[in-house]
Amino acid sequence: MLHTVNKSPFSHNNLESCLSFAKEKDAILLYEDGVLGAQAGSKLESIIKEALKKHTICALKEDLNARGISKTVGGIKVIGYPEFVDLVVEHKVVPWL
Amino acid sequence: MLHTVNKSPFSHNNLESCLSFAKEKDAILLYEDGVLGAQAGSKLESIIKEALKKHTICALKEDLNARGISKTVGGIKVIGYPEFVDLVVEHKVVPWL
Amino acid sequence: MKIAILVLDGPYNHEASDTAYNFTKAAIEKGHEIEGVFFYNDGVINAAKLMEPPSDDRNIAKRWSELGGSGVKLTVCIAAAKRRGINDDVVIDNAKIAGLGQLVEMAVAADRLITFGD
Amino acid sequence: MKIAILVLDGPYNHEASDTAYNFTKAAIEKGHEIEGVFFYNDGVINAAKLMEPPSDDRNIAKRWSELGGSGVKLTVCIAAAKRRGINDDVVIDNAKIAGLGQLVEMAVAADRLITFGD
Amino acid sequence: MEEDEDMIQKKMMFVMRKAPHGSIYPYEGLEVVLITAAYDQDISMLFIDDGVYSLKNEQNTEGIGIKGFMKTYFALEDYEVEKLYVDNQSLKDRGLSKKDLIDVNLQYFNRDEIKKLMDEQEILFPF
Amino acid sequence: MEEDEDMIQKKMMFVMRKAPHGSIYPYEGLEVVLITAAYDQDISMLFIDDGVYSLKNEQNTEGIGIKGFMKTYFALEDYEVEKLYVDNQSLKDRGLSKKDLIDVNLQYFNRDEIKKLMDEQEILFPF
Repeated sequence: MLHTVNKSPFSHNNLESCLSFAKEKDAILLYEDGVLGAQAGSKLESIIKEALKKHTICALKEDLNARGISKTVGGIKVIGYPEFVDLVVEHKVVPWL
Repeated sequence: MLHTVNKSPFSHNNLESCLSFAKEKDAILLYEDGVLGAQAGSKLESIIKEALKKHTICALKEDLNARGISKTVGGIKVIGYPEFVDLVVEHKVVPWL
Repeated sequence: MKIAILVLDGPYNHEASDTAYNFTKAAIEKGHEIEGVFFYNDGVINAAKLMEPPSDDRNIAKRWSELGGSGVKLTVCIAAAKRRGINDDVVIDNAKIAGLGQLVEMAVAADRLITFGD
Repeated sequence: MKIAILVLDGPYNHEASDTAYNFTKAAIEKGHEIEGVFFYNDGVINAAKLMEPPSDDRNIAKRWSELGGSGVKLTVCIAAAKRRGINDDVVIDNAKIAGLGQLVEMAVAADRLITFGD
Repeated sequence: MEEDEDMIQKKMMFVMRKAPHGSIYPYEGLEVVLITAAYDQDISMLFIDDGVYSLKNEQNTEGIGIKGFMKTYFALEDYEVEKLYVDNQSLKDRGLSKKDLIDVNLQYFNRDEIKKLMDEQEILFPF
Repeated sequence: MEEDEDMIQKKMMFVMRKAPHGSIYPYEGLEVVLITAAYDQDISMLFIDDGVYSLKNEQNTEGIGIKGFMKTYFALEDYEVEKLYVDNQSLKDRGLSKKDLIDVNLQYFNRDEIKKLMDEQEILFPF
């Protein structure tokens, strides 16, 4: 399954909730304000690193660029819209809005 | 000052943020989904109790009733719209939306 | 006391519009003067005249319009309204579409400003 | 693959509408078939024809309408639209106001459904 | 609305995670559930996070002037919507227990069971 | 817009706590700041929580098709909007530091100082 997270993990519990309901091997996509969670060195970095042991985590390049985020947590896969489409083709989607 | 909080503290960081920026003696009003934080026995009860030592915390009766919340944390003042108006008359307002 | 109300969110989707309305009514009942209600951001959709909610539900546009008819000044931000498809053809009676300057004037003239939104 | 898109949030206020549009375009470019785009909740405001954003900004209504013109089926939920003041007089070309049943039919017919919103 | 006897039946889950009344999502989500039921789909509703408050008993929305929709939950059985799943942890976090919820047929699950239920679905709608 | 020489001047603070682009609040908030400046008010902008991302350097919104508004911050001085306050802790929580922000005149404060600044205001606008 693909879990899509569009809210900032600093202001909303969406990512936290997603991580507690996602099963091992599920993929997670951070997009819109959700990409703020991908920033390296934040107070959430350890949670993201822990999550990377169980999940593929992707972050949408276009949204990262819009917010000026260039340093992402190591292990996060930066993808574009075409790969976002591929993820949806490959997985059923659980949106965390 | 009066801080108004309208988001659920379980899903948003508004209350947490409000508490970290409110100065001692400031009043806090929980309304709309913000009243979910007033429920007794939740995982946030200790945070609310701690906050009550420094702040007057009110919760809007109409919103509590709408959500079926009758057991509120001891010390929270349950008020109606007329008292909400009084609070605004007495204080400058900082909305945490 | 003169109270100004700023509404940043649309009708129905969030409770903000209801709270703003209930608060405004309560303030009037307490004898306060409403300096104005300013609709900004998605708040402009509160003034969409074509709104037709189910008959057993509140009609938010109509409710605001009636409040305007009773003498409360309702202002809809023109820039925000244009983005959301609200213009003079579809705006409720008793509300005026105008510039953001009206918000500043309202804020300066009032003793208090309170914002409702999402 | 047949992909269905559900849009739950309005234009401009949140990025959801932009993401839905960008995703839909990307899916088409990848050769997938869009089973339909369904606008529900505040999403119905995407179809407000009277929208006039600043000239240097994207026109979200126009953009969806053009996508509809290129053959993508756009459906606006009638109940949600009525609440927000969207009716046949002000809906964009190439979109149809219809019942929620269309959403179910779209979901059943598609291989995937993805929801964008706030 | 039309019903198609030959329509494919899919497993659809409505993930209710927002609080009622503060936003219209839980209400408009329920509207989708009712329509979907008329199309004879395999429906379940999952209540997690603040979504559990949709099932809170003794809701009275009169004071806020918003129409309540608690009664609809009692009618769901007539629509053959019978899979109502509640996340135990979400209840506990909010200081709620089974006795705080309305008297309809609810099934309570832990996270691991819910992960499995979600995984079995073909479509998940977020409300 | 009209300017009134005799208009009362009030202390108005714009509390920017939402992330840019994900919602229009930081953009439409900035529009209010510009208008308010034309009315010669005593304006300050406070960047807290995700609001600090409005000041992030190297934003490029081309890929999402949304008009960026970073350049407006460089023009604020011309509007005599000169009190731009940043919360140190919000930056730190997000893994950001001063060098990650645009090159405009920003003042950095700790929470206790910000509490005092907020308290001095007559009107606080949330965006």
